[in-house]
Amino acid sequence: MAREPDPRLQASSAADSRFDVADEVDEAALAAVMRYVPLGAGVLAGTAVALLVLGYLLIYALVFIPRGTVG
Amino acid sequence: MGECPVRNVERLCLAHFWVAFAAFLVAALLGTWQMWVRSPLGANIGTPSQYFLSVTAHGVAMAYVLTTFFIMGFGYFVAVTALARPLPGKAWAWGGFWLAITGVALALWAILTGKASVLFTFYPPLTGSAFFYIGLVLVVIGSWIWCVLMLVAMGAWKRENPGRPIPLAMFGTCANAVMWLWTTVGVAVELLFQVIPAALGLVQTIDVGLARTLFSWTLHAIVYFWLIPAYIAFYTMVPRAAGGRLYSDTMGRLTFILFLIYSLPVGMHHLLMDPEHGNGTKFIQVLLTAFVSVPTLLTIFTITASLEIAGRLRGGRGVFGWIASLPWERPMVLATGLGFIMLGFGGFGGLINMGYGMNAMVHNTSWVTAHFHLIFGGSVVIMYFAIAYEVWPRLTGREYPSLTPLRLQLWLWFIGMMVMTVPWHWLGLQGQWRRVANFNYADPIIAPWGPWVVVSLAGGVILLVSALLFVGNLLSLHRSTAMVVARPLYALAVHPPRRVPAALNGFGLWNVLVLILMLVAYGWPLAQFAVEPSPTAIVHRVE
Amino acid sequence: MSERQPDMQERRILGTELLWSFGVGVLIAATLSIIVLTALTMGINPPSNVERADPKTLHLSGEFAEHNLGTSVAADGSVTARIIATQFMFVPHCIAVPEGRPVTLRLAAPDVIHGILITGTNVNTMVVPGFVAQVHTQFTRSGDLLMPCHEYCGLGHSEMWATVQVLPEGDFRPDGNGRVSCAQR
Amino acid sequence: MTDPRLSDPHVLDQPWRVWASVGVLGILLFGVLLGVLIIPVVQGRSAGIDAFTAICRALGILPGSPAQPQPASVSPPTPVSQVIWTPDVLQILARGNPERGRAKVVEVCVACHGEQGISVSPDYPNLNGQSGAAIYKQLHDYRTGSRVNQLMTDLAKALEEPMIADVAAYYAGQPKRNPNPATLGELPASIVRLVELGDPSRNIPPCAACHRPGSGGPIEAPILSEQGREYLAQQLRMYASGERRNDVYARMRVIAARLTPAEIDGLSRYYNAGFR
Repeated sequence: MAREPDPRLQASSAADSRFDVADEVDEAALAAVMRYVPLGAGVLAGTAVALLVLGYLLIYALVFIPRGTVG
Repeated sequence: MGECPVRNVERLCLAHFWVAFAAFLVAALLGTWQMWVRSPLGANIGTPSQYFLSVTAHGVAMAYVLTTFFIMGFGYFVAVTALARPLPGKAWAWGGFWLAITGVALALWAILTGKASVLFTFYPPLTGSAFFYIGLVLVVIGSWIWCVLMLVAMGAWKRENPGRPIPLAMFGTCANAVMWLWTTVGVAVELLFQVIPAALGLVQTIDVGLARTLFSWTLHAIVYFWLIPAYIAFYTMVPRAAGGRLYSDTMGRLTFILFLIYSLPVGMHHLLMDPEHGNGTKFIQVLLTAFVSVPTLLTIFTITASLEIAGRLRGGRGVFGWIASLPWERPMVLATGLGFIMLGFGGFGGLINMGYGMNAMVHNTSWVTAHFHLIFGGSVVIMYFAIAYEVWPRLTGREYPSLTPLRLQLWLWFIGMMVMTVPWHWLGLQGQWRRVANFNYADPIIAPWGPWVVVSLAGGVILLVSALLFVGNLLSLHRSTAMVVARPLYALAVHPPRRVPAALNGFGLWNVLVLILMLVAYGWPLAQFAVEPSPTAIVHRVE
Repeated sequence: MSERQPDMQERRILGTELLWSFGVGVLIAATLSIIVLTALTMGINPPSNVERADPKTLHLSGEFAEHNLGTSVAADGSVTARIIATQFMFVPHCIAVPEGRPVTLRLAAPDVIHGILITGTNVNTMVVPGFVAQVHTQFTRSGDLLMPCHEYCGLGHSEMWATVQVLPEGDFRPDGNGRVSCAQR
Repeated sequence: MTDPRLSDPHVLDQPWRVWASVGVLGILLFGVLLGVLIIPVVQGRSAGIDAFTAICRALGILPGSPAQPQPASVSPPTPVSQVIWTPDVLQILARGNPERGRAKVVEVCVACHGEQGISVSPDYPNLNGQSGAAIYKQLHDYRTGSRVNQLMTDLAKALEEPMIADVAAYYAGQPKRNPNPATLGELPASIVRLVELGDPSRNIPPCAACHRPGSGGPIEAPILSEQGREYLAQQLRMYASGERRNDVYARMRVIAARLTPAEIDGLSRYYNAGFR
């Protein structure tokens, strides 16, 4: 379970109001991580969504249209 | 600090959650029974009246009771913990709760006595007992009280904190409340002016085209009313549970606003195959439906980025290294991963459903059943589980002895849902149609469906086991002794918002845009029934 | 961290979100473009026909009179099948249609909401009392297909289905007054 | 660094208001343009339909699809029953007065149908506890010749509409003699299954789906419990042969033709025993 938040962090952390409770994320580590961040998410989410739309287009052309017109 | 006001709404939230999960358990049982009866194993078991009574009860419990009570309970919890102030008008909250309970009792009595086997999406001119409809109206009125309380709490907080951005969790809850007030207009008009007068015998006929169009107004936006609590969890709980930060707070606000705008004018894509509307109005619906996928696609990117932050902070390397290093042992993180997979499959099903002419390939087949079981039954309900697991210790002051049964329950729900719904996609393309009490497996076209129906039955059984385990997990918490260590709940953004434009802190502008969208999308389709009313049909009473 | 750097990082975050939104826009455009393309070139629409017909007097009407139901070939060669969807039966029970020729199905319900789909084809429509449902299609494969009622219409809903016989071009022969009925197999 | 102008949320708002409105309304306009103008007109041109008609069809002002010609149909009506269930007919039925009905029953109907609706011979149906709408429809069909019976045709012609409602209300009020029959014992399970589940393979819906009161089935479907066994079997045979043809859209003719004689006999005994 989370140890008592380090008072030193309390000062420099982004949470400066009583609604944002401080967390154990170290700002320096966060800044380092933020140099890479959306790359992994972009590739993962991007391929997933692109696959979905590709699947949609394939089903439209290869399953829907051959079954005959509708209108 | 942020947690102390919880005592203020502890009993209120638990009451709502227990009603929701009790209805959920009964409905899960009925769902599995239906899967058995319609499979080759259950041939000639049960009669059509029993089957359609069960389908009505399964629909009402899952779509109206589980959802409305969970959302209200979760809303009260967020209003108190996110705003760190006691709930204004708590007596009204209990009033709304008991009003909704009476509504559920009325509807349940009508269903169980077989006087309301018209399914949860009512098919006028089939008309059930007036108690059924009046019961559902009371549930809706109870939820309206919740909406007002959420907006009052937001208003009070904004007066106390001028110029400050509302905490994201509360912003999402209020967006949901505003959207729900818009949403219920359609079904309220249909019930109060068409169906209830017919059920009471005041009128003998009903304009079916108008009734279906009014119901479609509610039919789609209601699924976003169910879905938004899961997205509140994605944005405000998952980043902290994974040990990271929320990638962008602005995207969270934009997502809830886009849901408010685009979920309302698209209801008529449920009527793509209806004869009472022209192709033009249907194409506008398809185009707007394409844009209702934008908030979901934004969320997938933003939450995956937030998880990437957490994964890399825990030492994940390379493009995908952060996935393995995420704390999958925590229920909220596991539920999000499984939920996103089901959201992917369910979203794919939805893409095909909205394909304008392509809807003809899948309308009212098991493909559609697979779509909404995967999205609502899958990703939304698994997040309901995760939210319940996160919120229960704060409400009961006790900690789980171990997280293993929680993870097992989430895995079982995911596996059961996939095993049940993947065959349905295949069966739907073969033409398996919906709401069938017993199939004629001797028919050469239906015979090959048999084995697949048995496979989906197996999925149904796994889901039932998971549902029982879920309620067991919550009950075990009430008995466990360990006191909870106050853990903060809501995530921090990488850049917590200091000043936010008024447009991202309130709903004035967006209500105007919703009004314009509704006028264009639903204006003519509804006005045509005033210009030239469709010939009415005789009421067929189900008692 | 100095105050200036976070603003630059915040703008970079919004930049990535905008890039993602642009990608989403491209995907949505792809999704809609195939719909618009096939609508313009092949006339693919969802079946719509805002034609009012009073369900209470449907059995007294001319078009949906009992003897006029089933498939009929008009003088100009156009094939139209008229079907009644009523509580718990399609009339006629078996509908003969040609393969590879445009066919129009016209359905009406005198009592409650029904709906049809023909397995393996794109024929699908709701049959709403008060309107005549109409589907224009072309059958691409011959054989016996199943046409169930796919919308809940009462306790007999599960037993409500009809057969559609897609006859190869040679076997689809209208009789004297242009009617075609199912081959008894 | 923070510019005071930026700190006021309303000033920050300006771009949001503009961009949001432009974006949302732009998409909406694009949708309307495509859906109601471009697609219908282009589809109409390839199907020989002028632009105005195509747009009206796309909006649902005119029937038909913008992409297909509308089939014409001209054929004479050949109704098998003139009964139309309109609100005023239902109103008349609802206002049926059993006392006035009893007076007419004693004067005319009692000879064959008995005062409590128990018929004197197997050829005449029992009417006790029968639904008002069912009685109304059969009497109306006798009057219009949709159903023929040498006795009933003249009698029905003599009854005015309100009187039909009174007679129907009277007989509907007569109690069932054996409301909950003891055992199903001697009835074969196949018959009970036919009533409750129908037979999907032969496309036969469950009898209960229409004939059980409160099933949400057709309004004119008669209540069969305690009906004469011989009368029921005879009517099913007449439907199967087509001799009786006042069932709208031939539903009973089609079902009766699919029943085997054993099933006709079994069903008649099931309902004669008083089951619902």
